[in-house]
Amino acid sequence: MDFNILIGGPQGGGIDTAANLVGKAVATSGYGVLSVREYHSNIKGRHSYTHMRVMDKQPRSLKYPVNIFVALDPDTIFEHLDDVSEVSTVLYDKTTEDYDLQAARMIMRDTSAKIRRILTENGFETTIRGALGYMKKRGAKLLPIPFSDIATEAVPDGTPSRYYNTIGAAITLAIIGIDRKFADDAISYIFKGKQQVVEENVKVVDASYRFAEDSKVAGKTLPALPTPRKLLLTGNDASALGKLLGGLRFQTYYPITPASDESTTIEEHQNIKWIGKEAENLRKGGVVIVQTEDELSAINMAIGGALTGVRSATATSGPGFSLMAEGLSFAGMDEVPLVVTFYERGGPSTGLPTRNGQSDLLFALNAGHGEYPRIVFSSGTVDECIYDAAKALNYAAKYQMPVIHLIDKNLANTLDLISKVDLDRIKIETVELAKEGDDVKRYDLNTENGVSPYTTMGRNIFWMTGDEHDELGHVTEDSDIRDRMMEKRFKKLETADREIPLEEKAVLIGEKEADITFVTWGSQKGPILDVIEDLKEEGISANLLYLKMFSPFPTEFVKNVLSKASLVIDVESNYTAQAAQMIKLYTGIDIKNKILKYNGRHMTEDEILKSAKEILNKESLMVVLEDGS
Amino acid sequence: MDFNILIGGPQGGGIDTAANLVGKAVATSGYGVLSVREYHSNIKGRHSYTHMRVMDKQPRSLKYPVNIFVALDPDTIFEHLDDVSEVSTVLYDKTTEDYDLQAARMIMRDTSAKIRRILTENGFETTIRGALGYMKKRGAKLLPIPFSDIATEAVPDGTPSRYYNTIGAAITLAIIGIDRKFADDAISYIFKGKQQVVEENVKVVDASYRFAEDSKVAGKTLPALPTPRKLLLTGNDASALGKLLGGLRFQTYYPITPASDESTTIEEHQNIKWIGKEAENLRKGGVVIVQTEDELSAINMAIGGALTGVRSATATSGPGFSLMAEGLSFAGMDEVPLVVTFYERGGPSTGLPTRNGQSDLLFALNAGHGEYPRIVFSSGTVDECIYDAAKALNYAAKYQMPVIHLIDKNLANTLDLISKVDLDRIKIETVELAKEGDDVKRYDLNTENGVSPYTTMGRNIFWMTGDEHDELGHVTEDSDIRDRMMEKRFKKLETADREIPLEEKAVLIGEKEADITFVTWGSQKGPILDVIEDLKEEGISANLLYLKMFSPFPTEFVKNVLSKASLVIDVESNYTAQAAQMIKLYTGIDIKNKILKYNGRHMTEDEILKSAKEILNKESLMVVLEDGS
Amino acid sequence: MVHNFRNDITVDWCPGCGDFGILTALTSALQELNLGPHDVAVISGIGCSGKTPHYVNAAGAHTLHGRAIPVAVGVKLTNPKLKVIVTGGDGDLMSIGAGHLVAEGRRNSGITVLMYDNAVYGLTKGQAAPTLKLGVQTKSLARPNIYDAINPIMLAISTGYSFVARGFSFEIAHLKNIIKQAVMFPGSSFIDILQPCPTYNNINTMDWYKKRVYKLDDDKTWDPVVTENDPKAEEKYNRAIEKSFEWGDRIPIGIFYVNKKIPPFTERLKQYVDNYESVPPAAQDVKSKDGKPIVDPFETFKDKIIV
Amino acid sequence: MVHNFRNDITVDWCPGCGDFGILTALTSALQELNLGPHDVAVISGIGCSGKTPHYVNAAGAHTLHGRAIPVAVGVKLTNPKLKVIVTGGDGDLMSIGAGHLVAEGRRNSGITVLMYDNAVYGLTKGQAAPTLKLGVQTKSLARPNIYDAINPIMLAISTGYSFVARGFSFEIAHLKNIIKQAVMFPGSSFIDILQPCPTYNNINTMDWYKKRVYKLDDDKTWDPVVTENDPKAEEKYNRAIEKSFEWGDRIPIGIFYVNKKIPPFTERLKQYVDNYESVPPAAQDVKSKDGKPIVDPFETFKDKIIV
Ligand SMILES: Cc1ncc(C[n+]2csc(CCOP(=O)(O)OP(=O)(O)O)c2C)c(N)n1
Ligand SMILES: Cc1ncc(C[n+]2csc(CCOP(=O)(O)OP(=O)(O)O)c2C)c(N)n1
Ligand code: SF4
Ligand code: SF4
Ligand SMILES: [Mg+2]
Ligand SMILES: [Mg+2]
Repeated sequence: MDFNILIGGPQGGGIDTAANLVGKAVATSGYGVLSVREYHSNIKGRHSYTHMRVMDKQPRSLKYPVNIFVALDPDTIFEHLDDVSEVSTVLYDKTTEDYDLQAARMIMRDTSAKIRRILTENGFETTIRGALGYMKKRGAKLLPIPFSDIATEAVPDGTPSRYYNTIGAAITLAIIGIDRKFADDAISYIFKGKQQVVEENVKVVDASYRFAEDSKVAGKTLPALPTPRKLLLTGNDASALGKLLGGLRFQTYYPITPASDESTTIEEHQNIKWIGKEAENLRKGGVVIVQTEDELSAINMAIGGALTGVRSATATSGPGFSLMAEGLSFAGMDEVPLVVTFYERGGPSTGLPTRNGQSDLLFALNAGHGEYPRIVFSSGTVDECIYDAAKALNYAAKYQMPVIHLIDKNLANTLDLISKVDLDRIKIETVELAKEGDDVKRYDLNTENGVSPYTTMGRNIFWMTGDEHDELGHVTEDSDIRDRMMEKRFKKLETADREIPLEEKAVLIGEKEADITFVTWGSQKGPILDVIEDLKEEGISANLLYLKMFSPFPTEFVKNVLSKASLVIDVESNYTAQAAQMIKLYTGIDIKNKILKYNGRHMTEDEILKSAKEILNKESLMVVLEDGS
Repeated sequence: MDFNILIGGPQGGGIDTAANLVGKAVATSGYGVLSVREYHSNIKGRHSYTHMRVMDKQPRSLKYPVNIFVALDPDTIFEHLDDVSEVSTVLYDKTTEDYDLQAARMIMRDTSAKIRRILTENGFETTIRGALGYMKKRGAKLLPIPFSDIATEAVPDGTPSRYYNTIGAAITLAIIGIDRKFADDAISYIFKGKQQVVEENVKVVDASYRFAEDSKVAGKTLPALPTPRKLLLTGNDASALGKLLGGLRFQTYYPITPASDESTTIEEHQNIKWIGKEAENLRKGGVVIVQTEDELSAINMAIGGALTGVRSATATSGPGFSLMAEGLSFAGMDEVPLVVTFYERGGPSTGLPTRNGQSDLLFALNAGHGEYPRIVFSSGTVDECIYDAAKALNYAAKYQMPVIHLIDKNLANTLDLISKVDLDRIKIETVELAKEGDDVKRYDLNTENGVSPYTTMGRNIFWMTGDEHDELGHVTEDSDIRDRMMEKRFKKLETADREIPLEEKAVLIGEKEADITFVTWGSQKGPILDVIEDLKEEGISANLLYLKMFSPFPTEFVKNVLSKASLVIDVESNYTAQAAQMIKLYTGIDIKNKILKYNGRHMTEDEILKSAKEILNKESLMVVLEDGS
Repeated sequence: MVHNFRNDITVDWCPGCGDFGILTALTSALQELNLGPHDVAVISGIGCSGKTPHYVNAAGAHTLHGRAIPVAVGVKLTNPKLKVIVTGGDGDLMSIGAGHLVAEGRRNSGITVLMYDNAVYGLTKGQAAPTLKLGVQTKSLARPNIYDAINPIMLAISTGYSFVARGFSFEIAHLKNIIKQAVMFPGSSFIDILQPCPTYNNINTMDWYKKRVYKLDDDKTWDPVVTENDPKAEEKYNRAIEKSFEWGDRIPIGIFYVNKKIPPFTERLKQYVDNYESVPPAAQDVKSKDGKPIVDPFETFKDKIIV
Repeated sequence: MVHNFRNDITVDWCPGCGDFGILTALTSALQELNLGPHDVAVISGIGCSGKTPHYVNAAGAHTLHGRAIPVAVGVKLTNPKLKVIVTGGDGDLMSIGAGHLVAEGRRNSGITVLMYDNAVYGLTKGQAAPTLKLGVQTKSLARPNIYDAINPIMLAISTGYSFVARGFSFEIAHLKNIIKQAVMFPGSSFIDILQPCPTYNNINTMDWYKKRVYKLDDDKTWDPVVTENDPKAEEKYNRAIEKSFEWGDRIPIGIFYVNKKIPPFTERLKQYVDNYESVPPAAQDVKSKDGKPIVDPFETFKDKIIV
């Protein structure tokens, strides 16, 4: 079983609810589901959609063309003309067939022009009818849905359009073959506490399933599989959870897409539930979350939190991170254990604020004036986000330096099922504490590994300054101390490099030897792993050099892997192939073959597969991916 | 003739006046003089000094040990124990011999401990007497100066200590052999408008010269050489001048060392004097300078200025630049012609705010989230600053992108003599203007070179947004337009790379083939050129690959030069050899030999020479320079 | 010919949003002032409010969150003949941009600041903005607002804006009138515009405001204008401050305070910058016909000539 | 044993600088309050004023220009039992840091802000700071100040500080007294401290101030404290504002305004954060004895359990 699904409609039109409904029902019946949300920087009206995949196992990637295409409004059809093919069933509202492209003012002007061109060039009129004709020509099966009738049948006195999302989701579930009772359960879950809404939507589900059966599109009901307890988490949620597990007790933030959902999630769970045995007799309390006046405040307030010994962090995305550069440099200079979760979105500037990007790696590695050590690493799956978020807090504590944890927007907005949170994979690590007493050398130079004993305000007297300082933390301009402090700070990075296990930095996934070696970081991990399987079926062997840490950089390992590889393809969601640049800087190896995408949309299995074959067949050195609406 | 001189005393104690006095008198008598100022981040009391060199020709570098060492206070002697040798004459105040190190509380604790160690280990007491003994042991000639007596003799009712700086400077001039009348002229020049002060100081000069003669240290009076008109400029001044020449009419700034002197200089000269003929019939006016509330405001206000078509800039150093990262990304996205003059000082964080550093190169190259083109280049001498500042404004205008002009603190605070400002080397270049009218495509995609026609507020209707935008400047999330805009913006960088002459990017100075090829950027240029001459005398040939531009990077040229070089030595004032990293990234060439300095003090001819020989003799791959107090 | 200040770009604010009224008031004000297409620049930050410049048929810059004021000041000071209007959110101007708001009071460069006061962060989905009162819980907040509110009128008066007013986005004619006066006023003006956000602010709705707002100048004795040597200057100041606290059953709109005594920054610049009035930076030529510099380096830097 | 809050680090302020008096007032205040060595944290920005923490024998952080307040708030909210004191310059707090100053009024976290008001940027050599009056030319300015001044007392009151006062660095006993009250006050306090800078400010000198300052509480009827249901609340507020404008021949020092009605942020947090009072973040254990997490992931994220 493998269904790729797209559900689209206007922002504010319940797309998320539809996706949740499908996700919940699929998950409870024991199957796997993964989804990504794409939306405009707009509150109401512009086109938004969820791209999902439902499988027997837990999917790792998404794919075009989709099998089930649900258009809750006409714009969705116009926006996705090319996302369907002979494998697709297109669910649309029959009453909108006359709708003209010209009326679709919420479609971006240039997109609209492009749609017009496609339809006209292919001889179709620029209406939904024409668009459906085009889709049909591409092989798609059209399934007109009497949305309004179904809604009215189920809830005679309701506003029909309020149920379109439920109808789309329910018919989707019916096509997949999910037992209706799971759909009903999902409704109760989603609208918990609103009894009337639940009842109405259950009726809508019922009518929708009946419609699917009547139209002969309903799939055979799939057997419910036994399934363990699962969490449905986004990358944002997973990072929030990992932070709590890792001991975070103070987080500051200023609202920004796609970062603030993490902080909101922490806030909603700030009053932690404890593991009875382990937590017994410990001093426990809630997490403090502060919405600050801006990101300058956010980073500096988090630094303040770290000074009292609290595991502190902030989360932001590009524009906010730019404002944090000065604070980061201070944290580097003053050896403050600080975590910044950096959600990358499409830049530069405000850019594509709700779209994907991996264009902040070099900035993260170099942000802030002057030279200071930092740890920069990234996650590639929702599951990784949990453990990485906890690790970030450890790194900060152990090496007393700022840690930047990169999560791309695509991952932040990916909904994944997590069945196991393995607490044995998390150990909360700290460093030696200075002796209590009056004058401690917070910056003791007499260390093997560069890490001086730690202490906190409220415990010891010590000083700090962003100026160069002596061991006590007082300003110094002595040239020798200056040199030794610089050396001490950088020694910590060597220590980190030595101590952090290789698998937390880079992993070679798959066979040691292969026809193609992919290199990537972040959310392309899943799709590439699927591409590797696809290639295998075609008799092509491939493996993946999956990079996680960029500072300290696993130079030897990467050099080793790449110097033995036959064909290396770098896959990134940016314009300048930033990870490849780092590889070149550290290893001297210049990766010529690249698959890049910078239009802000998520990478899919199919487009990577196609491009990899193009490169393998020497049709191209570099492919720029353009899919996604 | 070649005198290296050090004049030291407390901050606020007239060191600058002493340096000016020497400089002015030397310059007017037709000789060359160069000086650098070193000072603490403190207003009054801590140690500060000027390192100068006087030659027949214009010096390019400074050197230790100094020939004339002038201590206006005891701290100066303690601070510079090792900067003298048998070539030195030490001028000091006889009455301070009993002064104990312990009383010198303005010396940084660690420095004090180091001085104590040196004196004690060498068997001297920790007083000025002991310190002088140590200096004598190093071969220095001691010249006790009865500062107070000379002052009282000249100005019986004055406060003696107010004249110590004049005494020190005047005796220095006498030793060099500068005709007294030039010293008198210098006094009139420096204290212009304060008749009584002039008279008193002239008397002090007279008494000092007499003292020098009586003590038999006065040199033979040097003949006055004919000399053209000259400007005495710091790097700050030169950049200010270059900006005015290049058409700057709006500058914003927030006070910060060592950048704000540039803005102050512009402000003092904001009412420009015009070249009669060229400027006739043109619309002319003064320059607007604004001290803003912070650097966020400074960069954004400068952007605002650029939007009305005015050549606009801001100037800052590390901490301020960190705050500008977001604005820079906006300027990159919106193709704003903006110049940021980035004065590098010792980082990270507040770091060594009044000391030298070249540790912001990678940050300048990567500051701001997302990917956008920028020009990053640097100057190495005061003279270059003039033309480069003017060029920066051209680059910004021609390629419609932010331009970062790097000047290190050492250069900013170097006083140099400039005899010629060659206006023929400056051409003010602009780009095509959009037609007047209502809707212009400010971001016209239909260009060969990526540069769309320019226009300004008050002239056309057009829009701008930090979001990705269409040709009119309206927000778009269309994925194709997005791709084309990214490509267009980066195409400008290719255009710049093609059009900017190689000599503005990198120059190979000296023989094509040499035993040593130095690589450097910024203010080490002068010292290295002198080192090359020194080496030549010892039969070692050397040349210099002098880098000016890092984005776009002159890859082919650098690769070409370095791949043919025998022994390459990278010389930089930072910890991580940032220019060498860029060379590796672009050319793949890994420079193993390095001379680095990160203690914040200026590099001198002697220490580079010594280290280069060490490397040549294979005693070391990397030398960290530690000179300077 | 009268220039039409509305263009035909799709407006993507939510149905019922107060921003529409502000847009109408602004564009009709500019039109009624008979301003030409090249007399105006509209500068915004980021937020729903920040989209405004795109909908106005004049040069417009949609800049960074919080930074509209500095950009606007740069435009104004280099080309002082332009009418420069800032359209910003309450988060944009009073949270992340508060430092600039304060500084601009001191500077008083002659820009017009329209603050879209919806008490929430619209574009990021309804977090509390600085005008939301302590303890109030709008619908997207997980808990009641934990911050106290700023009194924008008082902040503007106390930091030095010389024209301070409040409008309501559903009193378009009244708001338009205020905007007209503000735009023509030489000093910097600040207008707090009550702007219902039907999507996220379910407390301060259109109806809520409609029941409460009243016009200051309904009271015929209301005179907010302070002139040179005005004996009532202090009284007017204090009264404006006092009025600014009126909130609850009755909410005053109209002009709170106008200070004609204080010269704007552009006036102050004239004293120091040659030809600033007649040839401001934007009107200057910076090169000769053949592209050469026109600045005499030695004459201009005369004080640096050492020989 | 009484803790000595002065240490023996070399102070490198200029002779005659007002900062010395502030340092003495601060350290004696802490001493007289009988605070222990681990009860206090002193946080500063950058400037001459910013050097203060190094001279105080307590945990101290000399942070970034303009950012002392956010750092201090981070310290305070994670460890609310600490007395957290900000020592900042007028440029630091009211120019580059103005946004945080305003926000902290709204937040009212319970920190004490001492503003060293010398009307210049000391450490960068005497540029105009936000308290320098329009048209005044101190000795290092090339021309008279082109900016208008901020009224710090009014700004602090209007943005929500619940304890607002002014001291004079050469009235050490008086200043010490104010600091003692401010430090013990639960809400955030702001003290504008008139601080002569003999090096750069030749206008507002020690003598200039000595001739002008007078104490508010010399007037026995002066009562700046507003309590719950205080019928005179409004009057006291207005009077404080009015007083804040007195400048010239007579300059009031003392406590302008104290608001006991408004709960500090730390109080507000108690409503939402488990055990915030008894076990604030700084007092928490975050791991079991063997270093394992103590958070139950499924129970804590119960709402995200889908199966
Ligand atoms: C530096 C930075 N931080 C955060 C954001 C995210 N952001 C976009 S709009 C907005 C707030 C909008 O609220 P407001 O200013 O009140 O405008 P409104 O949408 O209510 O009109 C925020 C925080 C950003 N764009 N830039
Ligand atoms: C981001 C940043 N910008 C500028 C500076 C330079 N700087 C150091 S101190 C200072 C101003 C000091 O003035 P004030 O805050 O009034 O303190 P004072 O020295 O008068 O006590 C400035 C602008 C800096 N350190 N950081
Ligand atoms: S979110 Fe609120 S402010 Fe934004 S457009 Fe919608 S209604 Fe208007
Ligand atoms: S410059 Fe002014 S404020 Fe700074 S230490 Fe000197 S006198 Fe004090
Ligand atoms: Mg708002
Ligand atoms: Mg100050």
